[in-house]
Amino acid sequence: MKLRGPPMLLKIEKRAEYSKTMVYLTPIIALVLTVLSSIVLFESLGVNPIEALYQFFIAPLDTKYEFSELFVKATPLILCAIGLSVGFRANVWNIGAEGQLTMGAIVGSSLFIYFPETDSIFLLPAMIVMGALGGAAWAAIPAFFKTRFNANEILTSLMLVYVALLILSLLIHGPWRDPAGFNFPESETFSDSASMPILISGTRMHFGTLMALLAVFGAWIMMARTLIGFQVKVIGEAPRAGGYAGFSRKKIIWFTLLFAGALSGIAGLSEVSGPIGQVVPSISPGYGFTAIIVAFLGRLHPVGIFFAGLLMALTYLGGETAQINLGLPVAVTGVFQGMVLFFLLACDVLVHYRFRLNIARKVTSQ
Amino acid sequence: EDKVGFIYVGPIGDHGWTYRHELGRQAVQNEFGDKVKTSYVESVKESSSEPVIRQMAADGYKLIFTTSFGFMNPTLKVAKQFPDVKFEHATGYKRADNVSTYSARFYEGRYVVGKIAGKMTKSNVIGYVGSFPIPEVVRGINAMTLAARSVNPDVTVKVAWVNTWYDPGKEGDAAKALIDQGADIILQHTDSPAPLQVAENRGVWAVGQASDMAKFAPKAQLTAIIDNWDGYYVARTKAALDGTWKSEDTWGGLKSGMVELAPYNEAIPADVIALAEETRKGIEDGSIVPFAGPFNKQDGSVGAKEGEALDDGTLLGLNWYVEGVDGKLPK
Amino acid sequence: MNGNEGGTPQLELRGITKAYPGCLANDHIDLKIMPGEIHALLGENGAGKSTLVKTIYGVLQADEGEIIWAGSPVTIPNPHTARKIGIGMVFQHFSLFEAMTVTENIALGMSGRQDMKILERDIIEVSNSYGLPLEPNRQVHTLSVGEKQRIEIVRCLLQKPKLLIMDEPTSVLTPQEAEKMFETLRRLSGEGVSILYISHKLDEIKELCHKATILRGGKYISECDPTKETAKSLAEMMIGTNLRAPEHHETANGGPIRLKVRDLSIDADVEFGVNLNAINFDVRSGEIFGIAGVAGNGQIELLSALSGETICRNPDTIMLDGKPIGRLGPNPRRDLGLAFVPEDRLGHGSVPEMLLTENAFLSGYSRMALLNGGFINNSSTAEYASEIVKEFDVRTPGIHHTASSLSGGNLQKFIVGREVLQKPGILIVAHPTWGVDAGAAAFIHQTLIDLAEAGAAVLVVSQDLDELFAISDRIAVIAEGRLSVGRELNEITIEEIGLLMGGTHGMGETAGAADVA
Amino acid sequence: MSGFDWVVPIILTVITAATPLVFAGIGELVTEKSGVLNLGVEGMMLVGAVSGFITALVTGNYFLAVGAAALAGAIMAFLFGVLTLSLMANQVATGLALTLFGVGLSALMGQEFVGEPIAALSKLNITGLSDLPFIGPIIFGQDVLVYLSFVMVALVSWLLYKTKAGLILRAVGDSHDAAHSIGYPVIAIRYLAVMFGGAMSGIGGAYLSLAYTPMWAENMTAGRGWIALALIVFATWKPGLVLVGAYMFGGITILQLHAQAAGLNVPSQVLSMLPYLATILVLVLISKDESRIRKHAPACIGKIFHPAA
Ligand SMILES: Nc1ncnc2c1ncn2[C@@H]1O[C@H](COP(=O)(O)OP(=O)(O)OP(=O)(O)O)[C@@H](O)[C@H]1O
Ligand SMILES: Nc1ncnc2c1ncn2[C@@H]1O[C@H](COP(=O)(O)OP(=O)(O)OP(=O)(O)O)[C@@H](O)[C@H]1O
Ligand SMILES: [Mg+2]
Ligand SMILES: [Mg+2]
Repeated sequence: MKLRGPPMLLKIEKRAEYSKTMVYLTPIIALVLTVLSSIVLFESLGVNPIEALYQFFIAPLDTKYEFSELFVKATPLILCAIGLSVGFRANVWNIGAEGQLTMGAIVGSSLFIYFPETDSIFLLPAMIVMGALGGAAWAAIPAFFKTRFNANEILTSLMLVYVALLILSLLIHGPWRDPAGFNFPESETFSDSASMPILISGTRMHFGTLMALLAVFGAWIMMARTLIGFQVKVIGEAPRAGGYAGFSRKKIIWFTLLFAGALSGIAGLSEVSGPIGQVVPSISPGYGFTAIIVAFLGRLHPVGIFFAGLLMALTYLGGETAQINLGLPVAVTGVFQGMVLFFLLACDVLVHYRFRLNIARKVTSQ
Repeated sequence: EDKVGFIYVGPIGDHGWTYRHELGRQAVQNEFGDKVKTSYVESVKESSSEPVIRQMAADGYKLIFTTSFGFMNPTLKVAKQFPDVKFEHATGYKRADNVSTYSARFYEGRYVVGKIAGKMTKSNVIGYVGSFPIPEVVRGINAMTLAARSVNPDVTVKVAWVNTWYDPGKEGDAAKALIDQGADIILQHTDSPAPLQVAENRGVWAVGQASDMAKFAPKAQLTAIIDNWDGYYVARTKAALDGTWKSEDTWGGLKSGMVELAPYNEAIPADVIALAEETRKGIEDGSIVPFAGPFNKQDGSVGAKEGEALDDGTLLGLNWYVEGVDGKLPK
Repeated sequence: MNGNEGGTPQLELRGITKAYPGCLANDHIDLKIMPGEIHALLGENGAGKSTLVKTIYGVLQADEGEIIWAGSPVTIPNPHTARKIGIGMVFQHFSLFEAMTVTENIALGMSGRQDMKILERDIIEVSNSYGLPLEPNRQVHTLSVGEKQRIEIVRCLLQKPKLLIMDEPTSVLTPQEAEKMFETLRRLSGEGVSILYISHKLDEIKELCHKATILRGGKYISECDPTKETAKSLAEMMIGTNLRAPEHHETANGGPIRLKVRDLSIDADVEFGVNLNAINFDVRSGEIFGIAGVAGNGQIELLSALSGETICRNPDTIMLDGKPIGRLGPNPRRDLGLAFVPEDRLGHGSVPEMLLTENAFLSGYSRMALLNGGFINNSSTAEYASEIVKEFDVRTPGIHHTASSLSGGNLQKFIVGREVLQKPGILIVAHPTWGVDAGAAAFIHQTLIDLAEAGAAVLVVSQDLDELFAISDRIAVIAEGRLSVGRELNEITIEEIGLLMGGTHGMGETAGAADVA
Repeated sequence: MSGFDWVVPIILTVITAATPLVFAGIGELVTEKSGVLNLGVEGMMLVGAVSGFITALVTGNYFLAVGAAALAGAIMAFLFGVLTLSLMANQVATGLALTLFGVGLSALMGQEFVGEPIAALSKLNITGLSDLPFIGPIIFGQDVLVYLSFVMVALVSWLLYKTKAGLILRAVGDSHDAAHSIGYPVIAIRYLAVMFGGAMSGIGGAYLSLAYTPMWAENMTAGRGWIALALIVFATWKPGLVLVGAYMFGGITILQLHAQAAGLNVPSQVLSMLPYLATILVLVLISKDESRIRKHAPACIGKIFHPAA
């Protein structure tokens, strides 16, 4: 009788140390897999796959303007995802960035709405600060409920998204309407001093993108080199060890939620005083939720999030381009995006694990 | 080959607003065949519409229809950068040399429906499922109420706002709540046929929205107010191709065919149908003006005096209820 | 019973080999256990003992080799099969479900369906008859480590196994409990049950086992009769070198009081936690003060009150070098010179998935000045970690490996080293050598003694009485949240302490404030 | 109208509003109890909704339709399982990607079927019983899926707390390492739990497209999957409370519409906030008892399991 291993041919084995090569290689493997299966997907939809892939990945970037749009789209995603990722590292499951973004936009714009005549260079900075405060205040609610009443932040932060959207609706269908706007649900368009400066003329790339880059860089330093970043990681990995080291879990819950709220709030404010230019009933097409994917796709690392944000933005832009030029319905974008994400997530396994064929194993017989 | 583009706010599968614009696009494609290429982008959120519009403009599209109020400022911004491209913005009020606006006087249809509803209701309660409290929707509620009360002064109108254009479940629930509160006719200014299905189920009347929804409520649908953009889209495309396109504001109604009524339910008594037809014709020939005085606002103050009517500017920004509507308009 | 040398072995292993990525944990290991034999498996931390027994129990699959059960070759693909053929196992790391009751946990470890009512009765019966009391309806997370271990043992006993594997079962039992368990094991052995027994307590092995197999570095080294060996010779076979017993230092009663605890009472904040009741004691400079006690008698609460993870109501309750610290958190206390080695190495004393450098930073950043204007000073942190690894002989491929990659003994050395290198005025250590092999244990003991001799006060909380007697100057016993008066080593015997631990009252008086002052 | 007549229709409405939440919630509860967090509920519901609708339209057989919805949901969940259980991908991200994918896939599948009406799933009609005042329509006048939703809650409750299989499932969610070391096939059990969750989400979606509003329209779940997910947290992972939560949420949603229709002088947005605010409030009130949450919340939720051998 022989002793044998489990009857699996392919074994997944944990690597002793994660593979640095695979960190960079997996996105490429995922891309190859995407291309291969796109051929199947698009062929079956009767679309030339090469053409489709071109429309998804290349066409959206072929002019300076379009390239800048990538950053415009990625800016709120990156801002929110950076904030969320810090919380996720600490096991704080804030999924309400969309609400915090909305609140940031509301509170930040209130300065312009109530003082539209202001023509000060301090208006925009003040709005940004207010936006950050608004987002942070909204995130403070789950933080308070969690630290004080032990209420799960997943639920509270999610529910508050809907509440924030309704508050926006209340304001924009009521007191915040443009007095000259025939009671349509839109605010006055922002004055120049309330608008984000444009970074490259002729494009819509705005100051918010710089803030996103700053957030990436700042979060990177914070997580890698500062005590608070270290505390976040310890509380996330082993809360008791955190207690042992004298780190307060409650403080970290507050910190991560406020941090994410502030960044999401800035994202919201940058949208209204940047590309949108006024308060409208729907400020975000779901950036706060998509940012959750971005955060994980970036492996919760600021630099990873930066690239993940760009990639995610690209698939949205590509979807629009493919609609215009190939008549592919938006549904295909969803399927395609899902597929790209599946491959990226699946290939991540290679960073920490390796596949091994099980057949080559020698067995002794009696 | 000239290119004509359409930007939609919802999915073409919404069976409501966007679906009707998509039919309009198809009409253009059928009309001009190989001469034009039409494309669309669906589910474009207002806040991120500018680059989509811009992309079409940059791609050499000759004419671009942007079919949601929220696309107004983005359209104007892009139009400024592409003076050679012609834009058509639906339901807005800002124009430019290369930006026309167009909308439909759906309230005319609702006025006709109001006459039917006023006659048909037994409970004297009409339910109205509202999406968002914007002038467009408020116009519809008011027109319907004025008409219903002109034939039946006892009518009151109850409104339930669902704060969404499109959530079949919630729209249906709102219809149920209205029926439970005594409404025996359901109107809606949301996009799905769910309220009609509820009406069918509960044995009350209802009025279709955007499309003929009789399939969903063969017994309950009294008629439907149909958005029909086909003619307008074909005409504007033709003008753009001819070089006769000019920036203008079009507010089409029953007369222009932009607003149509679906075939009347057979269960409606002949005299009521006659009344409805009479109203429709009156509106078409101008002898009947829905918002003609005298009528009061909800708070009892004068809405319009005898011999006067609300002008288009007032209608555009309408933000008060007329007498007969229950509840307060959210502000 | 162990006389049937010529019969069929209950279990025979031939050439069992098991490799983990980057580590050959078992390298062609042979083993034979006769029916009724109590067979010890000895080896240093990481020698491959657990790996081998997990293979027998079907948790792991060997890469090579054969298992022969009662004369016929078998494949054991999973624990269900193992249980079905009559193998039971008590795990070193508990395989328990924290959110479930004792009964549910036991049901899960048994094959087939169980009637919960009948099972509950059986549990009470078996646990009483073997002296391992359990409350069937308690939730596991409310239990002490010792009680958790009892669940594992009872779970096995209920299945009436032919081979019982015990991976370090006594490390958390009182001497009396351990003795009681030995009786049980001898009884089982008399009934023909084979027992494969893993322990680092060599005296225990000598007392209990008929045979011993020694592993080193994953390889089979030898088989011997432990009754004919000394603990020292066994240890040397395991390590392959000579072992030096810790040198007991001069009793240093004369030193000044560094830690003073007065009337420390704390209500447990978790369900089934133990309330501390007016605890009083002093620890002087230069002495090692031992607190003995069965797990779950208030040690957790006491330790967390001392470390600052629980804050006292009154600052004067705990005085460190004359300063009231009762209301300070762990960091300010550490700054004042109080260092702490918790019981649980992985997850409390260290962050398992963080690197050794980061784990060095964890408790050392303030005293070792590893922060530079709010930023982590990577080079001095790495220096500090390297120093720990070097000074304390931590076996690791490097400081940029995770804590979880270290074996238990090595991680313990790292944590003790991390605290000792901070030159604490007082070091509080919980279970310093739990599950640590003899070599590492000796090293840690010596370290504690050296620290005390250098003038620090050392407080050791342990339930290993051999350990406490080997290193302490004075010993007190904690039972049900009360602490007895500390006694000089020569005033008290192991038996007396054991009885106190078992909760026999009247033997010793609880220490009042007056007794220690 | 006399006495309590007005209550009955409200209750009937609440039942239909709550039923899809009950299905999706109870399925996801089983998934989470096994230690897996699948945030793809919305996507699975949509694919279930469209599959059920197409089957009903093509075959006219509603049992087949419900079966197809369950199968479709389970297939989606299987996909999730392959990624998260076999390939150990991050569960949160995979779940969100599954929702993106499901929204797109359902729209693609349903393209041809927009605007096609079907008959609503028929309601039980027992002569005599269903006509009883008050309880008649409520207890004896529902469609079969409403009864099934109650049966599922009871079944899951019984399974989890009264059977060995349920004990094993909870054990796997509590500590996958311990479960593995005493010999339970953790991955296989989780696959089953995840697919059960998918099947239930599928049926929840089909309830919308077959009974609630019998039609197919893109994105017709309109966020109900998210509410279902939130309800599980709200219910502190107890099956009975999922039911309570779904009915509370549905109830407040309906009542606020009634309040509006009755002309209550409060902005509709404020009324629309009520279900969300009430859910938070109740969660806060019940969360103080930490030990109860600890007892029911699966400790391994969202964590990756990789057997050491
Ligand atoms: N899951 C694993 N992956 C990789 N290596 C492992 C794993 N488990 C154990 N090892 C390694 O295999 C070797 C043998 O480990 P094992 O647990 O069998 O030792 P042991 O003799 O039981 O030690 P101890 O006395 O500390 O319990 C060690 O070097 C250990 O680091
Ligand atoms: N009461 C039960 N109800 C439903 N399924 C059960 C029940 N008990 C066990 N099972 C199923 O059987 C599988 C094996 O469990 P169990 O430990 O009881 O069996 P075993 O030890 O392999 O076999 P045997 O019962 O023959 O000893 C479990 O994964 C579970 O799915
Ligand atoms: Mg071991
Ligand atoms: Mg069994």
